[in-house]
Amino acid sequence: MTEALEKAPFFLARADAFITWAQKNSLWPFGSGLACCAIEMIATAAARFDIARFGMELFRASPRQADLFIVAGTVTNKMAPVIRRLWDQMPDPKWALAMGNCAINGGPFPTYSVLQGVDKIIPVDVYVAGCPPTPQGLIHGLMILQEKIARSHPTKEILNPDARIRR
Amino acid sequence: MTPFVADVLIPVGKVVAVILYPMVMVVVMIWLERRVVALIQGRLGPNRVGFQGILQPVADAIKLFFKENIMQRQADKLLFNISPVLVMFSSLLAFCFVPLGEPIRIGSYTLTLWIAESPVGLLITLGLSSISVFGVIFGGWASNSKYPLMGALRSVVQILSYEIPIGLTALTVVFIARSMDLVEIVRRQESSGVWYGFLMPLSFVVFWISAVAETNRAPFDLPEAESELVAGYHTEYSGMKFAYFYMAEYAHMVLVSSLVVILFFGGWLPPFPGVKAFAFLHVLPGSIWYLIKIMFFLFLYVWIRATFPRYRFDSLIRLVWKWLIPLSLVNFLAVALVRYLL
Amino acid sequence: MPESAADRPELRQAFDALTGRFPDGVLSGGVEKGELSVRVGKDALASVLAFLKDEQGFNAVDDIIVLDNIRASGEGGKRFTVLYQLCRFPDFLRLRLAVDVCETEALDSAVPVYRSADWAEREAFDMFGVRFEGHPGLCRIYMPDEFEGHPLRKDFPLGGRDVASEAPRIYSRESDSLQALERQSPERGIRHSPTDTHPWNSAKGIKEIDLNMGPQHPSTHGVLRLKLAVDNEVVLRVVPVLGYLHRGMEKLWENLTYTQVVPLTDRLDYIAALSNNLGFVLAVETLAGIEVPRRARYIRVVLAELQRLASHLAWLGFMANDIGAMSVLLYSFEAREHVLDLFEEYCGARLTVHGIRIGGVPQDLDGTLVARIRTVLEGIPKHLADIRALLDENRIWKERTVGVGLIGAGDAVEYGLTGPSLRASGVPWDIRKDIPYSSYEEFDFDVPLGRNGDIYDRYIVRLEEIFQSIRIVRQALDGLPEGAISAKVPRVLKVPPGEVFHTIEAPKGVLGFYVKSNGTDKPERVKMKSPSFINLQSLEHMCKGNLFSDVVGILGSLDIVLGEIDK
Amino acid sequence: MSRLRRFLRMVFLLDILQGLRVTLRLYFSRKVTVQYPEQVQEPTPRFRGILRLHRNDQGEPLCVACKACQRACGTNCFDIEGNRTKGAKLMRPVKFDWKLDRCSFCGLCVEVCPTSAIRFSREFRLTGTDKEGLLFHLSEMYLAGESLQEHLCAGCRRGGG
Repeated sequence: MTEALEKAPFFLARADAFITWAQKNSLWPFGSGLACCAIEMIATAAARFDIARFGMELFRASPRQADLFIVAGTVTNKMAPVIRRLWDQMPDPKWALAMGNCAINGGPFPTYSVLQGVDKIIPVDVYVAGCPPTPQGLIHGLMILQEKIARSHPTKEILNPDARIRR
Repeated sequence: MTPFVADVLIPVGKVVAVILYPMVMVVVMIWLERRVVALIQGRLGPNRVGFQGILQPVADAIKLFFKENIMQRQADKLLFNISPVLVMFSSLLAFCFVPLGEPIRIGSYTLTLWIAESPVGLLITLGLSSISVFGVIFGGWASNSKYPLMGALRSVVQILSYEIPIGLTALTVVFIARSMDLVEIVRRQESSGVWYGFLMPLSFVVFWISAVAETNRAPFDLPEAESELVAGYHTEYSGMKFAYFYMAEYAHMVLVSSLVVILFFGGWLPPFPGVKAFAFLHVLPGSIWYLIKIMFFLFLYVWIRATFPRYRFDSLIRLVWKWLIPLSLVNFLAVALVRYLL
Repeated sequence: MPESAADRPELRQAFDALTGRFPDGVLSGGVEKGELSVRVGKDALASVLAFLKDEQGFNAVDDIIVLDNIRASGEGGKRFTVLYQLCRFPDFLRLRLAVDVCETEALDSAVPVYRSADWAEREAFDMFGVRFEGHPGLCRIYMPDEFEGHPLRKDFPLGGRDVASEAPRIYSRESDSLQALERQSPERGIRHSPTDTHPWNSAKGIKEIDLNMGPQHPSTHGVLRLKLAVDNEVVLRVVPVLGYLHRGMEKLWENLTYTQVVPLTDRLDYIAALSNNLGFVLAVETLAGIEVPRRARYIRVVLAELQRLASHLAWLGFMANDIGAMSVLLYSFEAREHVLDLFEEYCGARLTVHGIRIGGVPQDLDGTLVARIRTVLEGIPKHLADIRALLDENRIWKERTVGVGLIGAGDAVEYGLTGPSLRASGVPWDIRKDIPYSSYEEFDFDVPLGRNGDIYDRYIVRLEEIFQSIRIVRQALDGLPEGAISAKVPRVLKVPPGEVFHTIEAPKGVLGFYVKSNGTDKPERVKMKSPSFINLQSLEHMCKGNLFSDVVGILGSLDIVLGEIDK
Repeated sequence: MSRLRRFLRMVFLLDILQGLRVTLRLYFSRKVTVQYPEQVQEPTPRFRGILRLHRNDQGEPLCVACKACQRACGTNCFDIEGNRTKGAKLMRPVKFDWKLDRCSFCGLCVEVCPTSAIRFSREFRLTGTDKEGLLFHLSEMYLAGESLQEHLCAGCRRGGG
């Protein structure tokens, strides 16, 4: 069955387009605010910038229902295991966005307690730089993530579960 | 009309309709809610997917369908799996007894837009809709996690308490209409010329408040209060099972709105059934009027949600036991007395 | 710049009383930069503190600051100096008590005398390893338990000891400060203790359950973790666990020049970034003796009050959202957005503004910007009117807030509460009025007060403060003096040796900066007294016996920001 | 009187109706949303976006590699080396590494620059799909607009996903 399907690239491409269309238009972010960037993340959801237009306003409080982990702020060494655990609790397919310089690389805090880059503990798809990024900058980042999702091949992951491990 | 059409095609069609109708309404309702809440808050809401974002709920559903289903190791597998089904099932089943619109006359044949017209339709509908609380408590308990458990406990206490005023106020309608048949209740409102909501405003207000509470909607959304219990009883649910809970909540709202319209606002009757001057309102078919009224109450749900803070648990219970139940009892006695005297 | 308080006779009186009572305990003392600092012996500390509180009326410990003298003291001296920054209300007399202590010695805890010293002592222990005897639960407050070393000691490297290895050190989940807390003092940790039996427990055999709120929870305002013991919905105990956002700011500051520290203070209380700038800059200016031009002082007032406006609006939104009024969050953020536009116009950033420099302000307020500020100020009351119509009289809002989270005036002072939360309890303490800085004495404004000290009062007080801020900004814009916007400050600012503790009224409460200079361009030690940190200590007092839902509301009403709690 | 009014308020749900009236009015009021990709809220002239190096009107680089910015920076964003070629009047940078992911956008470097070579641009779109794009070398410090986006988000066009 799997082989037969893989020989039908046209069908798979249609299915990919269909699934990614749904996925990119319904990215429910995980409402996890760590520091300064969280305030700008909320401002992005507020009336002026309104990410609800992209269907992203459903900030889920439970990681089980979220698709997108916006790491908004400084990740400390004490918080790192929590972040990792929350990421593990999210169901596949899932995406991570490192918002702000602290999350990307420790930002202005090269200190004993700050994790120098959240990509050391979770795989990050998109890095949005800034300190903090402006709401429009964040929306730009989210759209780049949408483009990235549109280029992905979910059927491959469904047919071949090993592909998921790559993520 | 051939017997095949009458005995096979039409019933099958009705069954399909009864499953499709709530689904379509749920999709519309989710979109409506997100748009209306956004507009109330001065923003736009989903407007990118499809015309004005109408396909947003569809995208959500497809995405949830392709999400991983996480089953925790400590969860009670059976209960964890059946509870979303139970919640969804009870909402959908109740629609069998709720008319979807006015009977349509095709020649000599009358197509009734309900599966079963039961003499105790009201009772069955109320009973079925409250089965969903089992799904909620099973789900909360089976998750084996503290926040879902607290959400489930809250939900049980809340739904059990609010069943009482719902029953008592529904009974006043039954008194006046002398029937528990939902179709019959509408017919009585037609013949008496006045909708029961205007005849018994207190009944309507109490019923509506209790109904909002029973559907776990703001300001009574304690079982899934996001700022307190993370996501309440469905905190641990993901993927399609979560979608079941999510959709069942909206289906329940559609059901309750239909019930309110049937019991208190004349079902598919156009407004002012007795007044000649408003006869032009009859141009629209009854089913459209029915839909308009349901939509109004669904809008009211959203409107209330966007306006008020959330009740606290003790004041929620105080509200029902110290205000709503005494009020509905007094109301019940008054209606019974009037009915007896007339 | 505060008016010179150097000649206040009360300072002399307090010092004389102290030396008269403890001729042996008091080693030295004197008045410097308007502050009385007294060095006492280690053994006399407890009795001196008790004397100061009971007989001299010093009713609050603002902060406990530890200095590491490893470089200065050499062989003979003691390694640490612990400073107790005391304050006397209502005449706002400041006293700094200094005690020298060796690495091996332990000090007497101040907690039996000053309850608000609890967390400050834990912080001193965590950061320096100074031990306090008699503290009810001395354990690390920021760092995880298995963390080795005490980061603020001078011999601890900035990047940490294991910085060489690229792999992050991930601490195990099971062991955290809380367990240490339980080990050391069972009655403070989350354990069922027979003396504290709720009637429900015995009657129905229901055991209380532990509930973890955070560090990831929608309404802990960041990464605060509350460990709750609940009986059904009734909260029996609350233990806040901090440190999930501890970024090592104070260590970092010691490695930066004074100018470079200013932008990093933005990241403390990130909702009111500019107030942090102001607090630090004023402390440095006091120490360096820089006279700020009057126009700059006025512009600072305009900016600081706009920031207060933005902060209170954000608070209002978060608070209402916690209680479930989701639209209010959006409405208040819409209003806040206009204020942020002003900041972007003024200095180019919305949130982390870096809007104040040492010696003055970076930009001038020109006519167009003044006009824009006025327009925005016109609009804010309209937004607030909508919010008030939604909340003020609403029965659900009142049920959730009136009489919930009560704290009386006495308790509030005892716990060291400051800012709007304190004024909601009816205590009229506002640094802007009492120890005016940056020309606040030239403005006419009221200090709104509450009566009962519940959530509703805190809500009303903050709303009223928004209107007072608008008043102050208008006055400052009307009376904007001509002149330079910055004093002459050398590019490499070297501050003469000395120490200062300067406080301002930030939106969250009294924000203090202790700066000690060693004559170079980098501070020897900067310690921040953050209002949220002290205010949060009173959480358990307010929450006990309330319902679980109220914890969310009370936490929201305190207006905490994790950035300045954890530093 | 006020008690009676309060009682009536409560019985007739007047506070509830008042709230509903406010939200209904706002439902029909003007919406403030800026629809980002199509409409852009332009950053203000002083906006602190990404740092850019500038050239003078003759196309000569303004930077003289004095390292003032490197000294002023509190977060170690810069790594600059200069070199004076024989006979040249001014020093020129031969290495100018700038780490976007360390920058705190405080503006201290801009304030100290003697030749106004380094300035804030108004670019707020700073997204990349890998960290490589967040490190800038000398030549890349002059990029702007679309070519800047291409540098930042090199992985975006590369496919994959």
